[in-house]
Amino acid sequence: MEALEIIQRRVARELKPLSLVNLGIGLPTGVSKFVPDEYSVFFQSENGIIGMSARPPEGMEDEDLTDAGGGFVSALPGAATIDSAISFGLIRGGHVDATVLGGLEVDENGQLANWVVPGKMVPGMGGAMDLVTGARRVLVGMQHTARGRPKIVPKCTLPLTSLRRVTLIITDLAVIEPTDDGLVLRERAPDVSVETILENTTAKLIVPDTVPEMELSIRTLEEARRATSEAA
Amino acid sequence: MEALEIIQRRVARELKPLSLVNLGIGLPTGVSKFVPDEYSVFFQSENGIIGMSARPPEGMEDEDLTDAGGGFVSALPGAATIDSAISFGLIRGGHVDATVLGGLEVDENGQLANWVVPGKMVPGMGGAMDLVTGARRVLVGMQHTARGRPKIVPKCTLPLTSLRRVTLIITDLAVIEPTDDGLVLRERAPDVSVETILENTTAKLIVPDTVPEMELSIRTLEEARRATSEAA
Amino acid sequence: MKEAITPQQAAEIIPDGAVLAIGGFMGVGSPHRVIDALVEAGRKDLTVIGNDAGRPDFGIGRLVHARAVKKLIASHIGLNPESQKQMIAGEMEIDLVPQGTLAERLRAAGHGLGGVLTKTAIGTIAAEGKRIIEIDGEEWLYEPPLPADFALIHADRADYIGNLTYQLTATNFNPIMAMAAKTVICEPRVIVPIGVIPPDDVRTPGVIVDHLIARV
Amino acid sequence: MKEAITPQQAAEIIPDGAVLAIGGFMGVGSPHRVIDALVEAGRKDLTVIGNDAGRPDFGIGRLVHARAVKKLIASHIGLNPESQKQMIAGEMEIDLVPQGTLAERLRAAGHGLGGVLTKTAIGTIAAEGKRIIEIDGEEWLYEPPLPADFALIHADRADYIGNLTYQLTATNFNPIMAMAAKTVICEPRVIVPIGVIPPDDVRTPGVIVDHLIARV
Repeated sequence: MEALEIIQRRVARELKPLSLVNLGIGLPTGVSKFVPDEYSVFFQSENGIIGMSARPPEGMEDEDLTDAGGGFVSALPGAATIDSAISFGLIRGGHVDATVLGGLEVDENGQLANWVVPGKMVPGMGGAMDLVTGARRVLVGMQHTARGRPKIVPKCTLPLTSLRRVTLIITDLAVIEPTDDGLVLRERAPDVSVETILENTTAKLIVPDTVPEMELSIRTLEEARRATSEAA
Repeated sequence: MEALEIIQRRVARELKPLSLVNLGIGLPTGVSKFVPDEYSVFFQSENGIIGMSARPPEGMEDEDLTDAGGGFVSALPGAATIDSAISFGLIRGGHVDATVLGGLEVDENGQLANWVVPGKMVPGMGGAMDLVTGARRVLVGMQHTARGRPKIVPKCTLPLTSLRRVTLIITDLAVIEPTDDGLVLRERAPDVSVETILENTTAKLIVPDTVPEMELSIRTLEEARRATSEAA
Repeated sequence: MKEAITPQQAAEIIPDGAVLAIGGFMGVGSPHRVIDALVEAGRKDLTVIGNDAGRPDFGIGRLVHARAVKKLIASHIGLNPESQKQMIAGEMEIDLVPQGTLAERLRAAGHGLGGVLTKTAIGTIAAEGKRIIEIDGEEWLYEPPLPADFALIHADRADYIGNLTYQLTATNFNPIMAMAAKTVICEPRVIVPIGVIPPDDVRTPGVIVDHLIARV
Repeated sequence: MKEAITPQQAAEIIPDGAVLAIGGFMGVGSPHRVIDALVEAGRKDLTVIGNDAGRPDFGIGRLVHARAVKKLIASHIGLNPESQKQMIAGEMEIDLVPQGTLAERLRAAGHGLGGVLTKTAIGTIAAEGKRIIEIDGEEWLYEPPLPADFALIHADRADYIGNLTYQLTATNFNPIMAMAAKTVICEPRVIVPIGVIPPDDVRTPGVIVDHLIARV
């Protein structure tokens, strides 16, 4: 399985049926492929829609219906349009159950940097700072390393997106949970050893006695309900 | 002419064609009777409508279309419904051109008291504090005296509605403009002498050499346009 | 996706002492059947946030009349003599808040903001004891967010996701309160199938609504 | 009641150096014909408030590309390399603001509020030099209102009063900016007779709209 698919499948298992979820542009957007329709997860796009769905068939696009990257999307039955003030009211006000975002770095405090590489790439924070600060659960989905360089580091060298500790870090190698005590290694990707994870991580990781392999199958609605209500 | 009609007719002459106007409950509401439809003044009711009009014929009332006192009203073509946050955003944000409010007292600072008589009558301020603080022009329309007791006083004895100086005081006896120098007597009601006004006012009034009689006729659209663009 | 419940079931969810934001303006756009159910269930010690005290037999006034309200946070109580009586007798605490400030305080709670900075009420008795924050030499009154345990709101149409539309002046505080409460209970005039309300007509997105009251 | 004007007439109203709030999100829901007219008229030294820098040939990006913008206040410029180039060369000042904060700062300006208290950006470089206000032991970042001289917005339908409706994600910042500017210029897709838009469909009341752009 490709790295991307591992991350997206594992993130998808975190999403709760009937919840409101914001997916960042890029890798996070692809998570929706692994979320069955019957979950009735409401995907918010911060540019102003709840109930966003996939790109429509060619010729059926609407220039007024796009995601936060400007790409064409469609709306599910029961979708709702909102303006930018309400969209971010939902985000800051704790109404968004989960956000999935990419990362440039995450550190031992569980703090995320994902919006700027000073002097090189200055895209701006867009909605990321509001999302990381306000969403109930912040899921970082990213490659474990970038061109061989570890992205889970002792201390972020890039400017932070928020002081808030993220909820979970999901990579192609591992699932890591930031806690009061530090980063805890919760799961490893199929056929990936704890040693490999440690070699590719400069941050200190707390390694429990057993580190199970990630489950990557898509849960049935009933399984998803049970699993996510335990987690919440 | 009755006191009420004098006040309402004179207030109506202050209203600018095409402007957004909020009328308080009671005397102020009646001002609209003297504002020709062709002015296209937009009446806001702070409970959530712009483009409010008179009570509909019996049997055509709608329980969801009321003014701020809970009375049935109708909506003109082009009316707009708004929620309470936008309604008061318009008021505080300076988008309301004029508000007409009743008064219990106005003093030499041009400050208004109109929402509470401690220990006796505690209705609450409703939207009055926002209106007096935020509307571009604040027109106080009230009887000059209450049971013979002057209401235009040196210093309000009742709790203020706002620190803001009102724009104009219009009574059944006079038009008085609060200025940096104090209260200036601008006009007197038909057949009312300056002496009568002074006798019924405990506040110090600045009396110019000439104090013309109020005009109470209803202006044509063209006259209203000219007069109110000069005033603004 | 949301099973409609009865007003009685809604009243059972709400404990004595709860903080309720109740929509409506002089009872217009209030959730009357839920209010009646609370009265019938004998709820007490409630803190009620609403625009006004309604009338003794209508809107929030029904709760006041039933002595279910310990504290009322509102902008106006003038048309309900019972409220004034209970206030003067010290039986009900009343916190009077300017209407625009009330709307923004509720909105701040629902939108994750730290409070409201307004000119309204500065220098009046309604600002006594409250914090003034100076910004570039200008004074602003700080008013804190006003969250509720439950929002009890009225709507015109709902679908079974909970998407809501409002009609005319029955809109008022309802959409703002829907954002400001942990649990949102809505009494719509009708419930329509999912997909019937166009996305641009939705004023309150259904994901934040917890319970719908079934039609009579 | 409002005579529709051409984009060229709109551009004539707007002087060099003006502060413009321009609606749209990656150009979706932007007033493209007014933007083009500003470029053709050779406007310069503009301060532009908008969600993003669009793309070089689309939305706000067209103004950036024409070097009409002295300062850009936006949340995102990543899809317009020209913006990054001009910023790094020191030719255009860029003030990056979190998207939710941008929306609330515009709203505060339009709604008569003294600013915004948010948790967003606290402790990051986006909060450097900014005021922190402590409330009950909690820290909030203070962000000032963001008013504009002109709002240049897009709408779906307008009537001749200026009442506006928006469609789907073309809504975004448009209704918020309409409240935040001294002069509001709207480019609707169509203009319909007064009375055609139901009161509950209006998202921006016409009284605050100053000019409508006529159809092509």
